[in-house]
Amino acid sequence: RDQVQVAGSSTVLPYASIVAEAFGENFDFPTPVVESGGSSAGLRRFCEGVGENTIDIANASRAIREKEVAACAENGVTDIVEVRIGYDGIVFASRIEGPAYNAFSPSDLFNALGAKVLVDGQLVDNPHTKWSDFNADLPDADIIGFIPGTNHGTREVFEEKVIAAGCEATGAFQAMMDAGMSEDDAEDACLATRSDGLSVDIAGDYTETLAQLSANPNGIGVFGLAFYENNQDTLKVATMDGVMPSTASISTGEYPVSRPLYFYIKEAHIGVIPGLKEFASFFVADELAGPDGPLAEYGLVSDPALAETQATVAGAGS
Amino acid sequence: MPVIWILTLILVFSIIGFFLGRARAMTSAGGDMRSLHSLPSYYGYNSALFLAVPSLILLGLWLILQPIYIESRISSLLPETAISEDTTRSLVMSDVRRVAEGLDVAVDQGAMTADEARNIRTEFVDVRERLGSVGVALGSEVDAPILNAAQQYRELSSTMNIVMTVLVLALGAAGLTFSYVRTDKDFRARNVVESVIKGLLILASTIAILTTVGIVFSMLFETRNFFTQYNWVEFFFGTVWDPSFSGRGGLSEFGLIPLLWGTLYISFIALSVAVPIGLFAAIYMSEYASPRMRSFAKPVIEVLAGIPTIVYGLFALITVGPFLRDFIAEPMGLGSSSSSVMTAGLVMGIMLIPFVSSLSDDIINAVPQAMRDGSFGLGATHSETIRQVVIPAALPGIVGAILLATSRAIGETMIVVLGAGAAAKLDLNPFEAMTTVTVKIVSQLTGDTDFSSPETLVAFALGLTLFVMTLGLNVLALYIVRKYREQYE
Amino acid sequence: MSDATANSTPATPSASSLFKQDDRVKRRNAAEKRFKAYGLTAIGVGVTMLIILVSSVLSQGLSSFRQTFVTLPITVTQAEFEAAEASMLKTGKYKKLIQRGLEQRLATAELGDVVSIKDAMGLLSGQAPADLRMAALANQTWPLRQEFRFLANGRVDGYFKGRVTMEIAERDSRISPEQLELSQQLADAGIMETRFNRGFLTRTDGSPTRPEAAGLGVAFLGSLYMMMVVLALALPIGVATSIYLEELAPKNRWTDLIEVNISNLAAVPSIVFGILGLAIFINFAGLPQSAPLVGGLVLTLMTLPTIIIATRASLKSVPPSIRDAALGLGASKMQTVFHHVLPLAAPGILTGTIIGLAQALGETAPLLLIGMVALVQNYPSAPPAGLEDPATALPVQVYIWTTRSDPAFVERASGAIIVLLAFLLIMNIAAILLRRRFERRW
Amino acid sequence: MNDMRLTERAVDTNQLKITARDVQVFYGDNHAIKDVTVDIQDKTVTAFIGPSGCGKSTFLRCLNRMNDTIDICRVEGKILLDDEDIYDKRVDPVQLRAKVGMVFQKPNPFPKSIYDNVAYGPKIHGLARSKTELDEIVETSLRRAALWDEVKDRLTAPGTGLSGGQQQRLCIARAVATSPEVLLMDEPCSALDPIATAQVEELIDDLRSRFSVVIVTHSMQQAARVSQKTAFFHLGNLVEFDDTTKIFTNPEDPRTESYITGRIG
Amino acid sequence: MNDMRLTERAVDTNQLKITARDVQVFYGDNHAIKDVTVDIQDKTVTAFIGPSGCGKSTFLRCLNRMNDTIDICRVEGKILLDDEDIYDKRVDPVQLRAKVGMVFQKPNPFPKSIYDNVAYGPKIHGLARSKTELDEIVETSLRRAALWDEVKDRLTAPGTGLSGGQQQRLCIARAVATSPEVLLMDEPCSALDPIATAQVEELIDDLRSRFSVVIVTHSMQQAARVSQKTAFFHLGNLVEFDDTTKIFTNPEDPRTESYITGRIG
Ligand SMILES: Nc1ncnc2c1ncn2[C@@H]1O[C@H](COP(=O)(O)OP(=O)(O)OP(=O)(O)O)[C@@H](O)[C@H]1O
Ligand SMILES: Nc1ncnc2c1ncn2[C@@H]1O[C@H](COP(=O)(O)OP(=O)(O)OP(=O)(O)O)[C@@H](O)[C@H]1O
Ligand SMILES: [Mg+2]
Ligand SMILES: [Mg+2]
Ligand SMILES: O=P([O-])([O-])[O-]
Repeated sequence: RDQVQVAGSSTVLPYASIVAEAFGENFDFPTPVVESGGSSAGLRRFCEGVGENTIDIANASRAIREKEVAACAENGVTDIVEVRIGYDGIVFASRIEGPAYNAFSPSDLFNALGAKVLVDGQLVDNPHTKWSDFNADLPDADIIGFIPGTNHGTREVFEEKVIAAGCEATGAFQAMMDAGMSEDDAEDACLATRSDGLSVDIAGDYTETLAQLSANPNGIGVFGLAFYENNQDTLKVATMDGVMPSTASISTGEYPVSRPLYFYIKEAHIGVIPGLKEFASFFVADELAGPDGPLAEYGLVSDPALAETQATVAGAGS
Repeated sequence: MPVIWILTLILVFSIIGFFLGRARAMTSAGGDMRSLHSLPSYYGYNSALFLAVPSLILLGLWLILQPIYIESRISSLLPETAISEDTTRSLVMSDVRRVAEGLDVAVDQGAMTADEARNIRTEFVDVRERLGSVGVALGSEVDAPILNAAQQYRELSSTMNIVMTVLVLALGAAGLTFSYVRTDKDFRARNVVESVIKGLLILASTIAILTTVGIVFSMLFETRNFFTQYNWVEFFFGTVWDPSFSGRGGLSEFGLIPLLWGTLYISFIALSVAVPIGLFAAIYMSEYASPRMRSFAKPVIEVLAGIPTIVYGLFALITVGPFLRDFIAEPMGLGSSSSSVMTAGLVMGIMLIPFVSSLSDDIINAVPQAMRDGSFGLGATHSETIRQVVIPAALPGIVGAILLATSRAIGETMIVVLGAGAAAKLDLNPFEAMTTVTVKIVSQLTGDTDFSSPETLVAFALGLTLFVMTLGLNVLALYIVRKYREQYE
Repeated sequence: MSDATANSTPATPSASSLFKQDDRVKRRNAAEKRFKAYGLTAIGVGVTMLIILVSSVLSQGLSSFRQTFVTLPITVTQAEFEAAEASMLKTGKYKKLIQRGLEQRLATAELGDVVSIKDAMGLLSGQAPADLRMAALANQTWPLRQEFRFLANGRVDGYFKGRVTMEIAERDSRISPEQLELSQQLADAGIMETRFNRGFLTRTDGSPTRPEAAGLGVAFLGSLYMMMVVLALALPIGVATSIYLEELAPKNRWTDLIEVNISNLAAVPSIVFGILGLAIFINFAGLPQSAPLVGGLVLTLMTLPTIIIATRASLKSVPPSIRDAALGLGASKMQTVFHHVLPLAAPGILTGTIIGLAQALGETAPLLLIGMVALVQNYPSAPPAGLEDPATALPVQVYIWTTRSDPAFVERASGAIIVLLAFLLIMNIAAILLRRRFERRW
Repeated sequence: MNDMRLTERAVDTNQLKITARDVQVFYGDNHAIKDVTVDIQDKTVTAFIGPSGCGKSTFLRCLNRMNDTIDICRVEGKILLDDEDIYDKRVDPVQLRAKVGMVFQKPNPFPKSIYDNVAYGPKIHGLARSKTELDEIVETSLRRAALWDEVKDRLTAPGTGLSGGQQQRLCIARAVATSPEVLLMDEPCSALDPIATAQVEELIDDLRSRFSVVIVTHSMQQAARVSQKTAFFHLGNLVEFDDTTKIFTNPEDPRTESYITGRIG
Repeated sequence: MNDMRLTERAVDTNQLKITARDVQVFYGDNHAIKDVTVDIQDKTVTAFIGPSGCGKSTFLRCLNRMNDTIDICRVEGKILLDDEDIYDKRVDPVQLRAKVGMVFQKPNPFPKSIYDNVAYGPKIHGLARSKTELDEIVETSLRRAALWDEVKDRLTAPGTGLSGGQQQRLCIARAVATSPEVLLMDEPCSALDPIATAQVEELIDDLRSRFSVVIVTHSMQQAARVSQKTAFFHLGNLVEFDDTTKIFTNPEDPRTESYITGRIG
């Protein structure tokens, strides 16, 4: 096999594709083959072993987990180089002609989508059907939210940074603890989303969320920042705690909902698969991953610590 | 000699063998083929087969075994030092292979002489650069043991290649000679050729069996793993499907019932659309339509089977879903979900129409005209004839077509995801979102879960369950067909 | 059908006129009419649905066969070429060369001050420098001086196709109304034009930032290779299996088991075939990932049940008297099957093949697991070697494009579906013609 | 058609059931029936005889429009049943065929049980008010076709599993069960043994008391035994049509004579 | 089977072609042939007669193993062709059927052209060295089956578009074309007119000079005319088997007598 093979996160996919394309245009190596399929599936393939018919790089929209490292090791994939390429912002957007969902706080989203919420100091099964039921500032429109399915890395961020935060902010978390739940159980209970059809899991991609919104103009959807930026003709974005999502506000940490993006290199393949190391270095080069590079232009929040990453990659495999 | 050449040679020799065999048979019969046991061409095929089959089998086996043998030989020659601690033997071997191939390419392109390729040393030549110049990219510098191994690799493969060529051709010649000697006017050439063909047919039918075995085995172990981690009673009888995912921890619930219900419900609606429409279309095309209309309508409807399911999915999501919600579900107070069982079922039904219509059309068309005549002659109308004579006679085929459509309905994911949503619910209301087993197989398999966690493994359990269930369905169908089959003539 | 009101004793001869229909006959005829109407309606429904689906695809996708281009004068000297090739980001250097050409052209058209030169460069596709580099590499005489036709940016292209409007541009951070303004003026000046887009059929897929450069070349080849594999394997194996099971095998529990088992295979979700293919062909047999060969093998396994079921059904429907006739003449089973039964069963076999191939051609899920849902930018070489090169497939391309964020890919995806359907039709025409030849009643 | 004059006059005395005038039948370019004019009387058995391939079956099939089902077949001329043109647009072939039943040359039982084969016609025409009545019709019909004793124990066995002659009788039973006004029988006894033949001939004679029967046969003896009128076809032409006794004792046309006297079978 | 002794002795003088011993045939539970023992001589026409459904066709189909194709059919006993057991495992039924040709009761032409129908057998058995030879075989066979004149202008027309009798003769031509050693004919003349019947009977007589012919017929006259030996079947039993003249003039068994004397047909 002559070309580098990459698989994994659908969030990282566009960036990896952009880099692969540029790599093919600028180097004599063949263009790497970049597959999608999700972070977990990518890492699973990555950990299948070493050798020509396994992939060289796994993209992930989350850090590799302990269990995965162990599984890798079991199959002989021991040396893994972790490369963080930047951050991805997660935004809440709705149809441009839909209700005026302009500003949310985690509490609002928790009140709208959580399974059990606090109403008049009582913990009850979520009774809200309209946004205005719990926040008079929000439009008097039916609640319907399209959130990433459990197969997406994005879901984890959504739960941690929005739902869990909202749970605490509304006091529901405290109420649960008071009701005698252990902390772990309370956390779990916080993260549960309502199951009466007003919170819809999207197992597919953001385009599916977009299509759902066009079928349900009242809905709000969870998107990646880059996706939103590409679809400003049909979508409008809401602020979170008053902060407008943008690469700038995310890189400063002002906008709360974001997550790091990674790729993992199989060190054993460096020196064996032609172009692997070159590709990895090229990926994190300033010309690409820097704040003015094409990745940032597409929507990647570039990593302030890029220089360290470059050094890690340069040192890999030797 | 390249394999393609060997294949060509075998082919050419087989053709020659064919004529030789035939000629010998004719001579042995004194030029009168009437005194031959079989038609002359069977003697030809006999010779050709005896030449081709053994040599092809040998070739195939050799091609599979040669790399394994060479790898093990070369790899045993590689010094331990050549394998650094962070790599493995197999990776080094792939490097060796690549260098060897690079040398081949270089020789082919004239960038190196054969001698040079055999004797170059890393000390004197930058092999990576030399190979890079002929377009073979290497991952790293080539060190001496690897180059050495690569050169031996080339050597060994070229000798093995020569041996293989000679052996394969010799075996072919032996086969030809054997069959040639046996060829005689009383030799039962047809029987031999036909048993070879029968052997091939049996071989072909084992593929389906092997596929099943493969599928069952690829799911069996994982399913067993799943059931060591999750209680089977809760799986089969649980009514809640709520897998957690690794990011969150917490307990998952894997109740099969809601998924099963969704599968049955959606398939049922899809079939209630596809079967009547497909069957009536088939009947119209084969019984009423003019040949011209039929030759137009049939392929046109078949296009429905070729439209990618994503198109149907988007059609369901964007057009059918909101339509049903706004004009049926909401006015009737049946909910306000745009994704619903009904949406997915209707759209899937459309996709399945050609499965029912085209296959049934062929079968109905094959019912002998005498059957229809018999019925017409008794004063039956065309529709009575169709319902009571033609359809029963075509029943096995029609059931087959419906089964095929059912199978597609059960196996479909895209339309369900976009049309019916992904929520596992147990509800009678057809305007509610539900989902199917297959969708969950896909989403658990591609999901953000650990490989050995029950969240992933449940996909295999679901797959196996589905497999067993559809098996039951098929047994039932076979039984029904057997019971009601009406064999004409 | 029993009818209480009907006469049990036959009417006396000539009591009733042929022209006058009695009630029962009227009812039966009405039933007949209804029955026929159902049939016609059924066909109508099928055809209408097809028209709706196809026309929506066409209306969305036809525009992908046209594309907006910008024609610029380009000069590349040998020194510039060598300098560009020596740098790391080579395309960046070529971009500068293009910018020089654009400035020149804007100046002659007196449009130089509408927007900044950076924004003006934004009208061009990111693909432009790469295209120029390819041309420069192919060129051997210096300096290179030529009018080049570059792809325009996807949003500009959308503007000419009506997808992007000034209001949208207002909101869109990636294009400004001024840029569209300039595009319009360039178009008026004949520098920018929308014309037939051959690249859509021949180019490889592009990255998500370049919808305008995305083409179906690799996907088309991949699908073609896979269909070659599927046709070469599934049809003969399927027919062989059916012949064995239906005509030669003894009828016993064992063959019943095989029969049930095959119909059951048809119900196996396609992704499971992907799992199987990954396990057998890639992990066990060591075939490469993302290869049309593996894809073809997996799709063969998936298509086989369909072909077998259709073939067996039509073999069954050949009247036994035909077999008796041949056997009675001393034909062997094999001869009977191949000379008489198979030709009579051919229409059904071809139908099964058509439907099976249609299914195989449109399938994505199993390809996901064997690595064919990917960005592949190198064309696979000619078969047989090319069967092992990485490639994608038409439905995969559709899938990939529908998941991309840029709305310009919606048009591409629909365009790909049109190509896929055309491919399917071409593939089927031979089968349909053959089927018509074999159709007969006895 | 000069030779027909006399016959026509002779026929007038009896009531006419079917009148065919200048009937032409074409299979594509093949002119299979040429200018046939014939009158079939009520309560009479008419026999069609003639060498194989002369068009007997074809003409018979015209009488209940069974030729409609053959694409390439074209029928011209006029055929009246009870003075109504059966090829008229307003005529429903279904109703016609209910009145004019048919037994085909090749036995074609439905792939159903013996019982269902016979019950099929009565069911679609609603001739039985109850199951017992239907059972009765089935039994009577099978008895009349001389098949009852052989099949009474296996009425649920498929009709296709019968012997050739049994299938033929089954088809006769099936046709009789619908009580048609005219029964067209294409060589109904070709596969029958003498005893069964005698029983079927008895049946025909019996039917004649109420209906009109047209029978195609190759056996001169049979024609002579059962029919009152005989038509002799040759190469698509109706050569002679007259009282059976007349045809067999004193044929007008030399062709008829030579066919009759070459009698063998 | 006492009544068979005499017959067997009489037969010994001539060369035996087929010897059947204690043959039993079952269709599922239906015992269709019971203990039949019969000897068929070479260069002889043997006629099988008996009432419809008595098992004539079934027994005939045993002689070239056509019953193999019916799933539910089970054959027991021994049948020897030229002293070789045809139900032996080593016997290739294909070769057997090439030697023992068959004309079926229901004409079953292939849905191919008339020419191809007849040429098929010679082709698969390699009986013709060239196209002209094949043409010759086809023409001779069609002539022998008395069909040539009727079809010579339309050899490429489909065989299924022929009249009933024509189809029957086509099937005869098809069987004759392969030059079998034994020809089994199941009611070959049932759909034929007297002239065609005569021609086929002539053909049978002609074949007898070289081959053995077994013919099933319902016509006593025909049996008497063409056969030298006659077997009378009744309810699956072989009641009597003897020289044709003996059977028709002086039958031993009362059942035979009553069947013969009830002669009609
Ligand atoms: N395929 C079959 N399945 C079941 N039973 C059968 C089958 N074929 C024949 N039989 C039965 O076997 C018996 C003998 O049938 P056979 O066809 O041999 O009669 P036959 O003497 O040829 O009669 P015919 O003169 O009417 O043709 C009959 O009772 C018949 O119903
Ligand atoms: N379906 C058909 N297509 C074409 N030609 C046909 C068709 N049916 C019959 N013929 C031709 O029409 C002519 C008359 O056929 P028909 O069946 O009426 O003969 P017939 O008198 O019934 O003969 P038989 O006594 O042999 O049954 C024949 O030449 C025959 O070949
Ligand atoms: Mg006829
Ligand atoms: Mg019989
Ligand atoms: O594909 P993911 O980035 O959502 O894992």
